[in-house]
Amino acid sequence: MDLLTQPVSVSHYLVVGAVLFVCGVVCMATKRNALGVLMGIELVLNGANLNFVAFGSRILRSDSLGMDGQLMALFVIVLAAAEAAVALAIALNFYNNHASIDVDHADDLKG
Amino acid sequence: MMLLAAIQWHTFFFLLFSLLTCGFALAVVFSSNVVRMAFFLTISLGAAAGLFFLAGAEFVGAMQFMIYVGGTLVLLIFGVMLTAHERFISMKTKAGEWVMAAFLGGGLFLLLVRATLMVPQWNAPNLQRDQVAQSEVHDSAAIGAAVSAYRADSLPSSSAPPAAAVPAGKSVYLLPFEIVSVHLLVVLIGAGYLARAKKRNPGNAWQA
Amino acid sequence: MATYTDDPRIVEFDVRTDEMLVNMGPQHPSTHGVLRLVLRTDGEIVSEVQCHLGYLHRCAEKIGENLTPRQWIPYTDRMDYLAAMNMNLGWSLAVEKLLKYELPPKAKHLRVIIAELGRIASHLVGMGAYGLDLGTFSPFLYAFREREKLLDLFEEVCGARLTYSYLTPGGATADLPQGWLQKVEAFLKQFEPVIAEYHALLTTNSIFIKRTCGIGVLPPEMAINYGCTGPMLRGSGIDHDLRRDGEARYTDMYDGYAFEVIAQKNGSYPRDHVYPAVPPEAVLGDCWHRFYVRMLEVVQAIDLVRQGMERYSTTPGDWGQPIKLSTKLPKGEAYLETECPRGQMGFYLVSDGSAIPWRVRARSSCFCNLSVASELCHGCLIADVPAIIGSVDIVMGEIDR
Amino acid sequence: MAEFINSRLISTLLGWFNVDALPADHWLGFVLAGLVHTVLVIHVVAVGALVFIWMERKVSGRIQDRLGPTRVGGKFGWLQTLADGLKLITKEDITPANADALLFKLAPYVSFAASFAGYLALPFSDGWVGHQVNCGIFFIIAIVGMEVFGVILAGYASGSKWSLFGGMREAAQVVSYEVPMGMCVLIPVVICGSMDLITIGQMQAGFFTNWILFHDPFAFVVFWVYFTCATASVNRAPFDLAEAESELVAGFHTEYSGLRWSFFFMAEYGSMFLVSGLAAILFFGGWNGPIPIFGPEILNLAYTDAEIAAGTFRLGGYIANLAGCVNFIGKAVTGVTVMMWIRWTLPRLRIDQVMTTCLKYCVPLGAVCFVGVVGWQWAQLWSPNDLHPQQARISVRERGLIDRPVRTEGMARRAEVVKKAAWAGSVPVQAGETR
Repeated sequence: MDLLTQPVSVSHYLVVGAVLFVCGVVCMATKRNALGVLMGIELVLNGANLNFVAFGSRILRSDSLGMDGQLMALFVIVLAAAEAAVALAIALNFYNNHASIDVDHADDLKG
Repeated sequence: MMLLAAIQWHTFFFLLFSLLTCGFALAVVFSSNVVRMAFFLTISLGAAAGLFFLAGAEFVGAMQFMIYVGGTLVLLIFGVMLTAHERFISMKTKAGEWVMAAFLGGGLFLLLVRATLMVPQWNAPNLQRDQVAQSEVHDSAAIGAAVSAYRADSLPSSSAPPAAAVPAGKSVYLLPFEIVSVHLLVVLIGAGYLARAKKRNPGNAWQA
Repeated sequence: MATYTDDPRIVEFDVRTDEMLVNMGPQHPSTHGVLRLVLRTDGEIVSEVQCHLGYLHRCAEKIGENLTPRQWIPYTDRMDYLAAMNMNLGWSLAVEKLLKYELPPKAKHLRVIIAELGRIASHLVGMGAYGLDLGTFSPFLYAFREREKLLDLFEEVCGARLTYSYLTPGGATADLPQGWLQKVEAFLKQFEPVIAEYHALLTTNSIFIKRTCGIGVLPPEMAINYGCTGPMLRGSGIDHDLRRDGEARYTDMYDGYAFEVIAQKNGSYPRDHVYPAVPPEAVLGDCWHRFYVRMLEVVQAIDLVRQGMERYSTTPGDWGQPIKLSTKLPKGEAYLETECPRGQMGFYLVSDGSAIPWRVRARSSCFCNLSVASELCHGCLIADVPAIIGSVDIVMGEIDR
Repeated sequence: MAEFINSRLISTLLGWFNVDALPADHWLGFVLAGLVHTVLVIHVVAVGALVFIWMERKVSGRIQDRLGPTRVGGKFGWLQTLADGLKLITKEDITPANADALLFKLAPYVSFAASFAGYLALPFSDGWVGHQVNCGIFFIIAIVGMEVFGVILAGYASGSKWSLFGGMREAAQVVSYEVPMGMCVLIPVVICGSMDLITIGQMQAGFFTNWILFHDPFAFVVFWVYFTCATASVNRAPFDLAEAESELVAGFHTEYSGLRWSFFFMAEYGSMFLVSGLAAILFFGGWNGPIPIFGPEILNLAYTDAEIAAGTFRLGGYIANLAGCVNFIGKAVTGVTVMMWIRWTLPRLRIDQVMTTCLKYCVPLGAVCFVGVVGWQWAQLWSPNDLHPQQARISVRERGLIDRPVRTEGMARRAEVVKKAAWAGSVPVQAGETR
């Protein structure tokens, strides 16, 4: 019950961010589907985002990063969208050319 | 009743949303069906938006909904459907890879959590958070201002004399914002170009 | 977005996807009964359409070889059940041709009235259902509202609302009831302004125009090659109508009637009434033109009914007693095509001298019209398939028989 | 904040029953208020859907020259939807063999939850809102876009090709229409200088001339663009391609039956009301009537700014808010009715035409209007909003950046920026002086 009666601190957010980050990394490492890898990247970015927001929050910390945290988070979200668009385009192109989205098959440049 | 009265509702909702976020993030990792993965990712990111709301970053939370959940993930699901061959929907991971990933992930997680807990200021909750003015926390106009003209949070408080204000043009996010916008535009055009299948002509094999 | 291609194999798609075989029907809201279409699609683009028929096959022709011609009349009702009167007429005329039976003149006028009213009733369904195919529900009910009145009139004549069995070899089963013509006149008077509503809701509606203009273009040569008839053929600009160009036994009925074949000749439709203008996007032979021809034929049919009523009431004589059930058919064969609402419906019978025909055959108009559908749907979008099939205006009862 | 049921009100009520031990900010009050709000908002969606489905049947009946339901529940068939609902509940809940069972079962709830969550930030009257989100309008637009998820999942998980077509169409359509819709809602935001829906509503208090619809010709045009995009984004005819019954049998909900199917319907009607309500707030003054009966001009019953700031409860103000709520619902229902009218009149567009409408017409129109409105603001051209300016509510609340003088100072945010900067003594004040 201690958990419920204590106010939230920055590290609470950081731990959640760490979970997301690690999930993303594991996802990237284990998935063979290109889109699964893409989802892992999204998770990683979101874990980082959570940290930015937590550091920038006035509620969690009185000496917070201020606006910078939120603005960084915004940039991350926008860039994640851009990244997803490009990655998806690459995946589709790969699918068109190889009739597969298994990243293990993407070995054209292997000597 | 006493117990209920002692509950920090903010913490309660934080725990609720963080459980959703982490739980579905784990579900993404352990699911092998790519459509389900996308769905779990949606819930995970949606709950993360809830965490943003709880941290007072309402604009970021709404942005997360709009761009991440409503845009990026729909795009992702689109991609899943376009490549939705039965054999690609469920792709199993080998046991050895799982073991590797477990080591890697576990180690990374321990490292991160250790680093998190090492800084005492981060562990201390902000006990004065009720004193934080509503306008200071929940105001999305400040973000707009920070992007275009000035940093509301860097302004001196009203009691102090306005001595060292932010010099004009510095620490303002107009230029990065412009760069990001142009970048986004370029990326979208590029993505559209990349995803476009080349002309298929069964008559000319070399062209196909 | 590229919607139309000459050869769908050479297309620059936005994103390449896999081909998919989709079954449209036999239980599908817009295949007008139990037609089954197998679509080969690439995303939304249809590269091939195959029609599968026979879900409503009831051996009507075989049954006709076991019944006397008058007994077979109810079976003709169930062919094109939306224009049963015209089916009755076609069969009756074919039988009369074999019998070399001379009709009293009054019977001919009666048949014109009935057949043209049947045409209106049929085109009303065609029009309403076409709206339904394009996703608007209200015109369907507006069409049925008027059709109901027409069916009331038919009910008064023969007691049935859908399968009339009214026109028979020899004339009709009964004379028109007293005061019926006045009721028809009242209906026509009320109905004429309603047509403008249909034009507003469909013909000139900009979304309707967008959905139908340039879609499913049927070139005149192709229409002839595939044996398309009726509004299909005339929608492609071919000036051909059996009521004018048919066999003497049939055109006899329309002798002296003033009507102009509804087809675009020299770039314009007949101007005997005020019709909405052809939109600039429309291409001759597209869905819009087929629909337009039907709408114009309704107006034409109103004129013909009026003329028929005038002649009927002034012509003395008998309304045409039906032939005896046991009438022996002379040895030989007869074939006759009539202009039914959906095209040229032909009936063929061979007799070995008994009262029961040795062979009965029906040439279905919709069957030939539908055969061109896969050609029209080549490279269109999925949403265009109902638009094209709807513009063919098929009745499965007639195709499968 | 003069909320519909707030903890103060509950404490006051409890006080009448001699339960006076509760302080004004007791947690029980908050929990009760939260529950009451949730139940109320759920009812807006669920009961609203019941009413709207009945209304749709009546409206379509009248449009099509028939009566619609007449019998169930005595007159007018007003219980018809309830009867239908009972039938749907008792129907067998079928999951096709090919379906992805988990996603198939979840999809309707995802759709419904998204539609329902939008009501969290939709104010029904001055201050009557589930949670006053500072970027409320942004939040609602984001949430409305979430509804597409349920549809895509349903389309995919059904294991039917028709459903898949429906899901893909919906995905493409909704994602595209979010762009012009976002542009359209930006215009009231620019005019009011706030993304808070309550602030936007308050800025339009007074006579109907204060509505943003009448701000300038561009704003007038943009409302129609917004309405088109809103119709498209909630999948109503002529943009109901995802469930086009003549092409795709029933689109994404082909395989659904019973209660799950009805959840899709509730989501659809919920979203319709949501976007109509948004239109009412953004362009038609929200809860502020064409004639301010309860405003200071006539009855002077509505809460004043000071009262709102202090959070006092006054019966007159409460009644004014109640009337505002009725007014708002009336406007939103009008919007829904117009959508029904359109649905029963027009044929359906084709998918490429829907995309063309979005990309070739709505987006450029929205962009041009956006520039036009900004220009109009900048040039301070005459606007009907100047006829009866509402002095008391013209200011931007909260931030203490009051006295936005009646249309003399361009955008409110601009004024605010200049003011704050000037007060900070750093950013050159010339930006303000040029005006």
